Amino acid sequence: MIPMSHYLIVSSIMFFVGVYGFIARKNLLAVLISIELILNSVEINFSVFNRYLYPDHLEGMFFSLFGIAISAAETAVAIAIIINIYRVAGNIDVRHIDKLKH
Amino acid sequence: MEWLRFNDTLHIDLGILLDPLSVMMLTVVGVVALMVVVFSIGYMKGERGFGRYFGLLGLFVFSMLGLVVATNIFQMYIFWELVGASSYLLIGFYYTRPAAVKASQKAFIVTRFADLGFLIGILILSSYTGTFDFAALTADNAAIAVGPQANWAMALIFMGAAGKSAMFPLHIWLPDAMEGPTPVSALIHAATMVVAGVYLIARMFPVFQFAAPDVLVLITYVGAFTALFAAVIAITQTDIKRVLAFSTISQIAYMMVALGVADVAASTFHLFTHAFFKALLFLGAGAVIHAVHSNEMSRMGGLRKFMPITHITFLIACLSISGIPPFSGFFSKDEILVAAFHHNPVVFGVLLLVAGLTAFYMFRLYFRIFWGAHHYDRPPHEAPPIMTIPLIVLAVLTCVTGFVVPVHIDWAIASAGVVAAVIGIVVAWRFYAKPSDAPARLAARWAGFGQAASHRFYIDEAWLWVTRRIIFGGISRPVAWFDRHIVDGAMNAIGSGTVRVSETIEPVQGGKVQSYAILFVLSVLLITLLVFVLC
Amino acid sequence: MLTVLVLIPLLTMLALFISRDQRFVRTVVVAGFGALLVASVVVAVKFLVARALSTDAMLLAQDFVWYAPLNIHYAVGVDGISVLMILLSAVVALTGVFSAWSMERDFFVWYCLLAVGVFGYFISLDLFTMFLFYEVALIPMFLLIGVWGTGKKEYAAMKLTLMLMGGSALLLTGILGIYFTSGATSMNITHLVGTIPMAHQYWIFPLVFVGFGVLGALFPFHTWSPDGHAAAPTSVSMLHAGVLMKLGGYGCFRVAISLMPAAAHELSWIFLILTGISVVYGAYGAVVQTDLKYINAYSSVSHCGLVLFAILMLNTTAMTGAVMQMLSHGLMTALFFSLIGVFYSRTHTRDIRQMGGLMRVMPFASVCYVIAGFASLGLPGLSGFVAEMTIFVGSWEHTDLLRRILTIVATTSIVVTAVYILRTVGKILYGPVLDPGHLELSDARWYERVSAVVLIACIVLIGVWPSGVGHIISESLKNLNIF
Amino acid sequence: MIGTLIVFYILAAVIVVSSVLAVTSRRMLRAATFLLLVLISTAGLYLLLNYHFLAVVQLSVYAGGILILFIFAILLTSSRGDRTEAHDRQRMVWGIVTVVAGIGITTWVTLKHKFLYSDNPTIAGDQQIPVSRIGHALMGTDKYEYLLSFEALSILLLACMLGGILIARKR
Amino acid sequence: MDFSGFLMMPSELGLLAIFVFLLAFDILAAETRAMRWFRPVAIALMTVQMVWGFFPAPEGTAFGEMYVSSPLTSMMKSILNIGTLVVMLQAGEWLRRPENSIREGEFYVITLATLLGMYIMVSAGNFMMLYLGIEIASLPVACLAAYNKYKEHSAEAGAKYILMTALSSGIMMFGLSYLYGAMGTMYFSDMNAAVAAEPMTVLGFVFFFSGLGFKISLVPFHSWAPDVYQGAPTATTAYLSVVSKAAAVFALVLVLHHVFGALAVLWHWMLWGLSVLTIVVGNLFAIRQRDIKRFFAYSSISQAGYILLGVLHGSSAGLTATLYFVFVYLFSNLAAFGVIAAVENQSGRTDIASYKGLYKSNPRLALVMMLAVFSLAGIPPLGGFFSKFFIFAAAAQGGDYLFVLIALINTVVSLYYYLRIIRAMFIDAPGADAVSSFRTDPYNSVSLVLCTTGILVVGVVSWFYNFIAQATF
Repeated sequence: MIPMSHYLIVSSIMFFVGVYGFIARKNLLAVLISIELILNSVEINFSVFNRYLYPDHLEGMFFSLFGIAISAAETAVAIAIIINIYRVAGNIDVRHIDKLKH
Repeated sequence: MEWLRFNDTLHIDLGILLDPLSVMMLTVVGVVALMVVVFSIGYMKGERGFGRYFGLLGLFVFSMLGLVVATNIFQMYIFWELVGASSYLLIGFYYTRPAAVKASQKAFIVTRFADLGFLIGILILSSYTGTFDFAALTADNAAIAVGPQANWAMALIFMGAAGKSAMFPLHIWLPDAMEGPTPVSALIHAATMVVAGVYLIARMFPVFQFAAPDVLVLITYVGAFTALFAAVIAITQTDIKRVLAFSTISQIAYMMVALGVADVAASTFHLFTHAFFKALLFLGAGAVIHAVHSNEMSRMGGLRKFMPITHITFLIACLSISGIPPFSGFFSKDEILVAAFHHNPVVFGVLLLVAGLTAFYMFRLYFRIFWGAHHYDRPPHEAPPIMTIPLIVLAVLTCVTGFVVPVHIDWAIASAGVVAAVIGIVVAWRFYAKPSDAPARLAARWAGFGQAASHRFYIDEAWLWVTRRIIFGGISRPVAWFDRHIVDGAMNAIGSGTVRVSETIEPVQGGKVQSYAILFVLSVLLITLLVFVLC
Repeated sequence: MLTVLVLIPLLTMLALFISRDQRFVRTVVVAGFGALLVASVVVAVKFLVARALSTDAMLLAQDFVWYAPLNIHYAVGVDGISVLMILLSAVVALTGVFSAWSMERDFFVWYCLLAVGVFGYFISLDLFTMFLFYEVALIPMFLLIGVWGTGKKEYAAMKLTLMLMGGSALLLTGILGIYFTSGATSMNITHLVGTIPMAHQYWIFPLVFVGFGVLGALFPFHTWSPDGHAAAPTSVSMLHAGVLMKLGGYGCFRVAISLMPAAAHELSWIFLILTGISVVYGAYGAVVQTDLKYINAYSSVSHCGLVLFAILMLNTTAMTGAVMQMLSHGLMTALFFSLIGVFYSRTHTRDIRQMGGLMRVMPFASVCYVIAGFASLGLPGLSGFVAEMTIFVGSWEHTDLLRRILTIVATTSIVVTAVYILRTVGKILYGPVLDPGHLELSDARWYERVSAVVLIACIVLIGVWPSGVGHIISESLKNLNIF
Repeated sequence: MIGTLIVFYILAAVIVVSSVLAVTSRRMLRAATFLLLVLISTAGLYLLLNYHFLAVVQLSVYAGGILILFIFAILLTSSRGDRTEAHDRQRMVWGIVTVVAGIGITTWVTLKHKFLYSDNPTIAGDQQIPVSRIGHALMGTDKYEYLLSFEALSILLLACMLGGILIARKR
Repeated sequence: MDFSGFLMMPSELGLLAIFVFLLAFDILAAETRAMRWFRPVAIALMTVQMVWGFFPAPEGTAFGEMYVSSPLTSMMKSILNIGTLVVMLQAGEWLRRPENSIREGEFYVITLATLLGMYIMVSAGNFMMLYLGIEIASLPVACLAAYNKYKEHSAEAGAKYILMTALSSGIMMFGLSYLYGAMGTMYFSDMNAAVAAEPMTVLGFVFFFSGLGFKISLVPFHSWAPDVYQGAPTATTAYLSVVSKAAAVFALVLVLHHVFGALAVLWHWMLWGLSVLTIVVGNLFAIRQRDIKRFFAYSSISQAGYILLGVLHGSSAGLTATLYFVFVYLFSNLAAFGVIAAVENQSGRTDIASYKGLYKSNPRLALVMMLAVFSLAGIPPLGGFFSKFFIFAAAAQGGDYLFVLIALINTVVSLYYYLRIIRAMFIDAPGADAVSSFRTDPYNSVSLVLCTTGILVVGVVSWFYNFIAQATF
């Protein structure tokens, strides 16, 4: 018998660990990985709520499903852009993309 | 004719009021103005701005007549101001001369200052009587109660009169006003405009008498003091026009005293006679100046041979002003002395002294111009007829006007006055008719006093200090500084403060994505917390 | 009918867009503003005819629904006061054109826009359109000063615009407050009278009054004025000091006082003190200035302060005086600036210490300047006297000590005014010619003369026959029925 | 029942540890591997929740698709400097503050909230959802059916593909 | 199965058809002479779409309330159409440059795809649709931001945008999951019935709101905007600052009113604080900018604050005012960006200094810029004045005079920096490297004429306001 809150705590840890990664990592791809963690944690939330609280319909599950697809699209675009950065700037250090500030 | 309506009760009318007083003034103004205009044709010949001169003269006469016939106090104030302005323009006629410009400004500003009192006085008076009209104000049944308001109002109105009539301490503009062309001085600063103050008080006299007798006492003392004060200064002046100017101040003060001691008739009578002989004096002086091209006594002397007509007429005027019978001055002065005697012996004493002094300085003037040694490069010549005719006419008037009004002469007092005058004349004759060292010795003994008197007791300096130091240095400069640096500075500070804040927060937007992310996430959390806490 | 007054400058502006050469530009502008003057006179005549038949507060009124959901109408109408303001504006605008004879096309484009705003403002009855035109009148100022000005023009233009817009920020808040707290279903001034709850008047009145007061040079929000006037080109100074500053006084009266008389009664003492300070402070400030335009700007602070001062006295006499003072100051300050423009264009300085004896060199302009000076210091026979006296008599009608003292303080300004006017006249016109180069200078040209003569004629007209305007004003005030 | 519990805690532990490692590991490939572990464990959670279809999609899309993309990208962009990535201390502090605050708030909220069917996972359909139901829901046009979202998603994918090509292609 | 729901969405279908057609055109005609016709065709089709959008669309819901159509949504879509059309007109010249011509088609196609996403945002009846719409509207835009991919700035802008978008969409989705958890439904109508001020709902709402706030660039979710606006190609910046922002505002308005009406007390004060913050911070930053695109980023941030002011009170007047504001803002901002695009294409510069003396060299552009800037500053008789007035009127109607005063004082600050632009163009003397006189691209000219007309006419002619008013509620 697993309490629902345990799922939620796990997912929120995953979420904020992702946020931490976004904030602290240097490598753009590592930042992107952190975003994946964030999205993934949200999908867990949806599934859990759906299963535990509102099992009559499949809303949460479908949101998770679509969320997975969206995160895939997002990753694809992001990786394209990151590779483009690599091509233009020669590295993918997030700290180097700070030319726009004035 | 209603000119401007302020509210249901107060309105300015423009009208014509003819009564003995105004008719008398009209006569004076008309005659003197005519004489002056005629005289000026000769005097101003060939001057730059000949046309302008007569234009301004016309403006002045218009204003003066408007003043005289005013039916209400506000109309009088209107023309009062116009008179002041035309006086300003005429004094500043020689506008390229800095002294003339200064004098004109001084005249205008000093009288303006006095007029401020006049205006406030009018405001007080009108707000509490509900009318401007002289007829209503001076009517026997006028509901004017004695009270602080009335005292204030009338005192302030007297301040206006004192400004125009050059009473101490507002007299300072008049001597300087002599920078104007001499005929102008004759007209404005001797015969007509300067007596407007006297006229005003005469016009309002019932109000003074019933509502503010205290002010009359004030007028008496101010008048007496001014009379003495001006006479003393007149003794030491060397510029003939300034001597005349101080003499004018002194004589007007005489009239004021007469008003103060409640003898309107004497006052106006003296006004009437004074106008002619003083105009005559000025025009005579004008003729002299015209001849020798200088105002200084030291450049004159022995002119009686060169300018006989001027000499005679001038002498008549001097006798008249000194109060020697049968010239007009005798009668009018006597009236005043009598009134003063009955009112207050001290004042009478002062006036008697002034009468002596008057005779002394007038004859000092006379002797130094027409007698004594002379040394001219080119001999001066008599003025042309166009200038001498007015002199003659005025001299005749001076002789006869004393008899116009049948007066009862109190010979006791009259003889006292005459004796004082004769003493003055004799002393002057002793001192100045022939070369003598008496004046020098006297001057040495009274050095400090003489010095002070010749500097007009430093009143000018005091005023200058007030204007320069207080108005400019003490108020205007600080105000201007305050405006630029505090008020404007505050406005600018708001602007630059905003820019400063903008500079300070600039690093927040440093181009780092991760800083943005921190901001984003923490803000979201903070907002959530705030919403929890606040709602 | 009244809309014509807005359309004429608008069409002039459009015509300017297609005009190419200078001659054509001048023709268009003179024709346009001439037509405007004619139209204003026609409006005035029609108004007088209508006034004889009706005692409504506003005549020649027209009303079109504009934004129905917010009850915004395009509503126009005039009473005596606005008619006089319209006439004043038309005169000053036309003379301003003559004073700006050598300006290029673009200048006149903005100038026309300014006129659109001014006329629209004076004919508006609807708070919204009034505010709209108000701002339309303010904005062209930035370019007119910024592009064609002199000296610290950018700074001055920026400061002027921002301060005036700051005022209009307060104003708009106040206007919205008026509309929404009154519960009225109209923004028409005539319908809003007496509908604003007292509790709200307390905060709306200061907002509106200060909002308009900024333009009326209310102490301490007047500092845009010296810099702005000094930097502006001649005709802009004329129009700005002559007409635009009147927008402030007019607005204070039309909106702040007439819609919220109760709050005005309660709060007037604060603003009376401020305006009393303005009056004296401006005068003293002018005494030590050395730039002709600064002198005039401070003098405007003083004179316009007197306008607001009189308005706050809240009685018919003072109000009549206030309107007269607006007219008088408008004409006289326009005259001043036009003449300063004449001097400046010849001598290329406005520093009074560097000028002298100009009376000899430019007699016409100098005499006009003296006349303007006399008008300014309140010489009878010229408009200033009438206005000031009416104001003083009006304010003296109050018997409480504060107002009495303030009135006395205000009257002292006439002496100080005399001081600085005579000082200026003495320095620049009289005395010997300081700069030998100045001997060569020419007197005013014909277009400059036209401008001066017209203005002087108006000043003298009001000064000599004050009951003409006085009657119109006091009639209007009676019909408004607010005091 | 206790079995599921144990499995859950194992998965939870793996998820937490791997996520932390994924964002702290200095080497990108390792980070990617830990991400894979997280994703697989998440699939495990879905299985525990009886969302088999979701678990399969999770595995195939994430593990099979996205992660491969990541690995390609890492290999494409790897360089020497990448390996010795130093952490920015200030950033880390901020990050930790954020994390602690965030976890605190969310946990507090989840624990405080009174859920409708709190802690009652067995209600209604604690069983596998038939794929046909998912299919009908995906292609249906009624309420709780997702044809329109599906179409929208397809446009999203198409647009992202176009965009990706736009950016990534050589010219 | 019932596909009749598609009949409810003619504008989406039309747009989809254009999208598909242009995609096919782009693929088939790539690198042939037919590409010459691409721009005219795209613009013509978009014009048709725009006009088509004004015809009354069927009202009601479809796909089990997934999709909602009402006059209000049609109005919103029409506004978005106009914006997109103008952006497309302005983009042409830049896309024709040699380095871009090879990917000219993609720009239009992707733009249309994102527009479709915005349609979905506006017409969503379910949070899943809304979320999908937001993603469609933002992910491809990152590619547009990085469009000048060989320029470092553009690449950087793209990266920043995609990263921040991903973060914000993650946070938004997290919020949505909590909302779902609290209420058990994703449908607007059901949720509206279930919503209550519980911590979980509140947390979900705030997280969700931050996602929309990000798109509207509200402070403190704004920080991406200046960087991205500056780095992205001007056409993209214009699109982001106007169309994308407008769509997010519309979505926010609809969600707030249709879903979270019960939480009005809560979000009223939240929005109050945020919009004050947005206006003030936007203004303070804008004061010192040197790059005109970055400048307009801050300016549009502070404009966003004004937009929220209309949303704040939830009145119908406020809603109308918001829509109207956006409508006017669209013309004003796009006019400015049209000029920026023209100048940038000519000189390659975007610093404010390069605008010095523009009035001398290109008077028309300078005039358009002036109108745009004055309209943004709210100067009558331009549209911006009216829109600001209506916004303030809506706030005042709600009794919020304090806010009105704060906002108005901020308009004075904003006037200061807007006047800086005017000053540069009209007063300052042109520098040595000033922009020379040039002819503007005809398409761009059309867009500028359109925008100028909009600025001048929309305010003065009350028809527009009334038109919007009758569509709202």
